[in-house]
Amino acid sequence: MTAANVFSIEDFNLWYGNDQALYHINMAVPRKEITAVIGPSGCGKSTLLKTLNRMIETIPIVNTSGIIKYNDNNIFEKKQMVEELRTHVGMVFQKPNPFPKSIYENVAYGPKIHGIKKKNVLDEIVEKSLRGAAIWDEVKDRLNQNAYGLSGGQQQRICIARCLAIEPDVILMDEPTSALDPISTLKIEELIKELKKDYTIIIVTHNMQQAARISDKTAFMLNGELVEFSDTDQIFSNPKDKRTEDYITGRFG
Amino acid sequence: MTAANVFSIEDFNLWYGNDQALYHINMAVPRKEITAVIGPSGCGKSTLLKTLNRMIETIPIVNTSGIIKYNDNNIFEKKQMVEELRTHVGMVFQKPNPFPKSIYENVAYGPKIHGIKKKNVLDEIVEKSLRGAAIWDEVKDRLNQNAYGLSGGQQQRICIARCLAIEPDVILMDEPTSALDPISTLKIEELIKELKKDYTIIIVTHNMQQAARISDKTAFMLNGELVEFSDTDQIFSNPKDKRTEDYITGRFG
Amino acid sequence: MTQQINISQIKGRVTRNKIYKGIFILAISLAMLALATLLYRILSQGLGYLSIDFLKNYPAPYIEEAGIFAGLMGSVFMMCITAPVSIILGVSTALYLEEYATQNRFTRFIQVNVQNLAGIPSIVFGLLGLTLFVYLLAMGYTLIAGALTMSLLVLPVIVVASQEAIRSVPKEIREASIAMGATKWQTIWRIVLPASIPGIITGAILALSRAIGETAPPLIIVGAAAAIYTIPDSFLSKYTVMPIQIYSWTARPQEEWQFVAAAGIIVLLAILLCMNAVAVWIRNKFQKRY
Amino acid sequence: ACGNAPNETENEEKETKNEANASEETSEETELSGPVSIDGSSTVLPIMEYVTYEYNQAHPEVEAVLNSSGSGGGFKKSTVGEIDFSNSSRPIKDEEKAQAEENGITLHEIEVAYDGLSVVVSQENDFVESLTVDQLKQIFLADGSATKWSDLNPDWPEEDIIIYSPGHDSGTFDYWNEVILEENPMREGENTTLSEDDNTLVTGVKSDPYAIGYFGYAYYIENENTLKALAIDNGDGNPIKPSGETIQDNSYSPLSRPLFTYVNVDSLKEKPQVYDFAKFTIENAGAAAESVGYVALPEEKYQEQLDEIKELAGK
Amino acid sequence: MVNKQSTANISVQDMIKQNKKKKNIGNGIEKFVPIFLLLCAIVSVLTTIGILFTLLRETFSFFSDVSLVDFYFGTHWSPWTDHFGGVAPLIAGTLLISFIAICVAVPIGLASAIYLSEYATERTRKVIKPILEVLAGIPTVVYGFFALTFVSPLLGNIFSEMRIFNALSAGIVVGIMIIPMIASLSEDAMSAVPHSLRDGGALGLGATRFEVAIKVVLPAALSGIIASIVLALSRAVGETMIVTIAAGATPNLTFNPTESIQTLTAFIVQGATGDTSFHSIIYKSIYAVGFTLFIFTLIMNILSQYISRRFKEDY
Ligand SMILES: Nc1ncnc2c1ncn2[C@@H]1O[C@H](COP(=O)(O)OP(=O)(O)OP(=O)(O)O)[C@@H](O)[C@H]1O
Ligand SMILES: Nc1ncnc2c1ncn2[C@@H]1O[C@H](COP(=O)(O)OP(=O)(O)OP(=O)(O)O)[C@@H](O)[C@H]1O
Ligand SMILES: [Mg+2]
Ligand SMILES: [Mg+2]
Ligand SMILES: O=P([O-])([O-])[O-]
Repeated sequence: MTAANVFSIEDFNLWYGNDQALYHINMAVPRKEITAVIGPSGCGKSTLLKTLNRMIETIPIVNTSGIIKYNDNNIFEKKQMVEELRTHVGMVFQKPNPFPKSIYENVAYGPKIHGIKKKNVLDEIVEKSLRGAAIWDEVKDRLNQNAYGLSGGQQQRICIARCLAIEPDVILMDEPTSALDPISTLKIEELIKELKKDYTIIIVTHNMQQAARISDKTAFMLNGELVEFSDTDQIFSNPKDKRTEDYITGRFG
Repeated sequence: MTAANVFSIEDFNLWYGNDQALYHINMAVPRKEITAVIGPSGCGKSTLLKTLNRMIETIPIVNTSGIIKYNDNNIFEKKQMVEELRTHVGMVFQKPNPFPKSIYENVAYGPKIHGIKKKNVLDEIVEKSLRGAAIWDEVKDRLNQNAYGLSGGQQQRICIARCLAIEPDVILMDEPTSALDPISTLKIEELIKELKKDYTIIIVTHNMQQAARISDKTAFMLNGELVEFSDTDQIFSNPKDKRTEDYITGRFG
Repeated sequence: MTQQINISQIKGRVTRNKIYKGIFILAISLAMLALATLLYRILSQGLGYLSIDFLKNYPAPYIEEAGIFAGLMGSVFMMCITAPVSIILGVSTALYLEEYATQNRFTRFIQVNVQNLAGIPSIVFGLLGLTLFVYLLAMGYTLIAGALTMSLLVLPVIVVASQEAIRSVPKEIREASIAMGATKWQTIWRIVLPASIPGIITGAILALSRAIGETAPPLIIVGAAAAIYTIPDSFLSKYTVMPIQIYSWTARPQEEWQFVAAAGIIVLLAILLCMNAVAVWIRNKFQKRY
Repeated sequence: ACGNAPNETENEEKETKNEANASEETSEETELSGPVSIDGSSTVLPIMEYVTYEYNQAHPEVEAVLNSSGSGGGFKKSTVGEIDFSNSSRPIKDEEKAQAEENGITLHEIEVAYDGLSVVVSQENDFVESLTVDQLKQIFLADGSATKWSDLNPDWPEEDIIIYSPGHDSGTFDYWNEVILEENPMREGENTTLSEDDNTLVTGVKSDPYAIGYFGYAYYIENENTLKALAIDNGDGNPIKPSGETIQDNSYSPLSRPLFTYVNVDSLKEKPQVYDFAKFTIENAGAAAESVGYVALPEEKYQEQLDEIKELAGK
Repeated sequence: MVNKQSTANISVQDMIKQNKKKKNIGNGIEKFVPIFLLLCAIVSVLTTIGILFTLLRETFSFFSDVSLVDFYFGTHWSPWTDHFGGVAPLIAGTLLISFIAICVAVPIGLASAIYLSEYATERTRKVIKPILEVLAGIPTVVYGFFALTFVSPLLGNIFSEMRIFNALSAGIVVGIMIIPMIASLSEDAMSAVPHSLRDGGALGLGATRFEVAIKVVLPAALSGIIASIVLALSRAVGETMIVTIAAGATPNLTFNPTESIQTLTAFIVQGATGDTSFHSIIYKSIYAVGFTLFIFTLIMNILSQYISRRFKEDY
């Protein structure tokens, strides 16, 4: 349980049907740090992220090879319960996807399915999580309204709050701020840095500034390959791979 | 037809049911320039944009007051055909929304409903539009595949291509690049600047740098009000309103 | 190449849109007109014969004493069995097919089978009920045998409607739930089912309307009575249902009985309306448009 | 159950048709309870519904249940002992009798009323008043010679005869098949319409001046103002119209027929409520028949049958 | 304040862990549910097996008396004169009724669905949809008499050749009855098409509502629409009371809608509720006809499955 790396990915390949989307990924995600995944559209960032909590398995045509260890256990092993994995590895998606329920129910959903029923405990968790997602003030007076009445940015922050509510070990975020305005983005970025104290965060982003601002490590992907993975400072100041450099300096494509 | 302003908005108010979302908007959108609309999440940017081609009317609870003139004609007048308006005023949305059809059919849809049937003309339009949206190279070999198999960023670029295909007067863009990687974003930004020669563009963005980079005019909105609207240079260098300044310098919220 | 789109063409399209809208309104008005005509005929014939006594009385050979109480209670009790049985079976089947079954031959077989069942005429279900429930399971000509026959009869409609409803729940919100560590069943129970309730209810109401309003023939075969002077007090009671009473009134030679039948139909429609009202209420309460 | 007494007297006053002996018997046996099941012919249903209703008023403790699955359906159940009474619009068939014997069941026949099959045309038909049995055969037999009215009588219009007949699966057709068709095939095709529902036959005949049809007397009586019943000449040159009298005294021949109910003899012996119900049926069948549009048997006929079942039940 | 402490001390994950330990029931449910659901799904299979068993038992014994070739390829159906040569007239009757019904119901039903989902305001939709659904619940007996006493005479004014019992009025009324199935279920399928598709894509490009409906919504909802039509068609094929009352009981091999016909279902009702003794070959023939109907619907459904799979669009 005390391995330095939360995830270690070893020679991982992934296919959608016959199309290979990930090639020989080797990567170790350090504990309690922020790892950013960058790369051009379609390079496989989302695919990699969804593999880490085995969400990718909801697509039936997917095939994989290789090993991904979470705390030293291969997540693909039989005895590993996928629900437990997902309790520890939370996720925030690219498109806001609140449930067609009230704001309160959206956030309380996670704790509820995991057996927390006491009203006052739930109330507290909901408030805390909504505050954490920087949306408490906007919605505190309408917690019982349907989440679909909110704007895109508000919806996304509800989704982040929903994820925070179960206090996972690792939080996977797939372009979580792409629908947010700068102020909310800033708040979320601060929050992410805050959360780093207790949690490991892996964030996919198309925004290199964001990656540079908040992450400790950065992975650069291209066409399904992991081109370079090292300290963020190094990637942005002194990339080893020519392709990384080209991408970062915008000379690319 | 030769008015200097494409749109002039006069004392415009909008309600969702009983909640007012836009307050006394007055604004004149200049022809063949790029107008950016910025502001925090939920301030009414999308609402304002959707009003300009009357897409807002698809939400039944919406009520409006005030006048919006497109080329000197009030768009809310009876004789104004909404379909005609929308042919002239195209739109690209925040969330990618391709049809569940092939890539080719997605782009050819607009020209087809407007009566263009010749295969070779359509082929040409499709290629040109896809190139314009910086996605031609990625999809040229699979034009007949379903657009849903693409990644989010690719889908959004298909939607942009779809809009370009009918060559409208005005293109409304609601955070069109929020799902794109920087390279595609850059391409789109360049494209937008290119399009400016012939078209008027109104772009909602949460990215102030983007607004600063590409737009001629910038509107700053807050809580449903238009706080300030003037030349982009001036807004970013010398805003008149305290709130604009706070927002731009990030002191805000 | 620029602007091959001209205004006159748009005008034509807009006009076409208007014409079609007119056609659509005409179509729906036709359907409403048929309904109105039907209702007018029934109401004008039956209202005069409707009274509290008509609701309270058992069948009788005299028009002024005849009532629908036995049929009314029989139908209600039958619904109390048929509705839960068929909805539980139907929604479960739909869930299995949509959520659990892998796409193999067996699944496709069940699917074809369900759709095929929907097409089998009610009378054949009557023959099945007679063989299976009345004789093989030795239930005799009882309420439970009739209700179970009805459940099987409406089952396929509920399955097909529920499947459609379940299928239309967006996959994004499913993913969101699964990513929280919710198990498959939790996701189904808390997210998928609530989101598909409007569709399921629509299907169930259509199906149960059929069960309550139609199908005198299969119930005659499984032994619903033409005249009875008790109401069911257990699953194994003898029973009758409204359509059978109504049908037996329409077969009488005296014209006035047709009006009594119309009064019975009004009661039946009233119950139907109540069921629909409940359905509408549920649908409006839960309906979300994504 | 003693509390029923006042109800009964009330009933009796209202229903003067209920003979005195009925109330006398019922008050003797106030302890009656248990089920009585009746099934069978839809033709006999109205009579039995009347009887069951009146019986229920007198003995609410007895659970009488009346079904209607056709004469054949009734025998299907009675020959295996599922029901106590099996109504029928035709006499029991030999194979049904055999089936009953095989199961050790004896069915006792009770005649409850007469029905006169009425041959009818529309009131708009102004040329035909009576037909002979031979003419009916010409019309209805598959190889009969009359397809136009003029084929029967040159004075009549040269129009197709449109036939409306009960479906082949009814007791009514069965009787017609026996006495008119004599088991020969009936005319079929273009100008023949069959329906199981007598009211729909009424609708068919009354709307067409060149139509002819037949069905139970009750349906004719109820539609007297739109239908015209033909007088039937059974070969003696004396056409008779159907009426209560002509049916009861059997001068409306050969188309008047008896209606039956068959009681399970074991039930009759072992279940007091079945015996009581059978007795009540015979006592009230006449009134029931008149009230729903059929014709009562002569009084002595009911008395005879009452004696028969008393004997059978050993009382 | 006290609450604050409680979460400060115990993290949510700890609570989750505790709850996990407390109940392994959750696991049980997860294993039990699919099995339960599978069992429910199997009920429908068992129902089919039951029906097949019920039908085949008598069908086999029927075909030991009647030649299979005659039954399916002959053209003369007259069971009461022992002509079992050819079920074709019944199939023709069924096809005719279904065809007419679909011609009425598909255009009206689909048009109504499009109107409700694409044009009508939320308010109108909420009022009209349930009203239409009332149509689905009206007892078919009522529809039957509506066809016979209202539609038939009405059409009689138009077609002089029209018989009072005819395929046309029965077919039209069956069509009216299935309108709500198509309208309501298709509307559900259409409104399930995501709003972003019509707003975003189509309307935003200047398409009219009609173009959006036809080119975007209809294709996207096609599988649901086809399912609703098949359901409705099945109901039309299986409809019993309306055709029994209004279409007559004449097995004619004709596609002339003004003629009286008989459908497969109407024959089964006639045979099953009527007077026939259940040893007879007629009685067995209803099972053979039932089996034919079963095969009929099976072929139809396999066809529709194929169609609906071909047109399915994912969104
Ligand atoms: N469900 C799927 N079926 C088939 N192919 C898919 C599927 N999802 C993604 N792909 C393909 O896999 C590749 C990687 O997709 P992915 O969504 O991981 O890219 P991404 O890096 O997240 O892009 P973006 O920044 O646009 O979200 C793309 O080429 C895409 O077309
Ligand atoms: N369909 C709707 N019904 C009711 N209220 C709505 C609806 N859509 C938006 N609103 C409300 O109107 C306000 C403005 O929303 P709008 O979507 O225009 O904001 P925005 O500036 O585009 O935000 P974002 O940057 O998050 O997209 C918000 O408070 C939102 O809650
Ligand atoms: Mg992605
Ligand atoms: Mg917006
Ligand atoms: O029901 P019946 O046997 O008298 O036709």
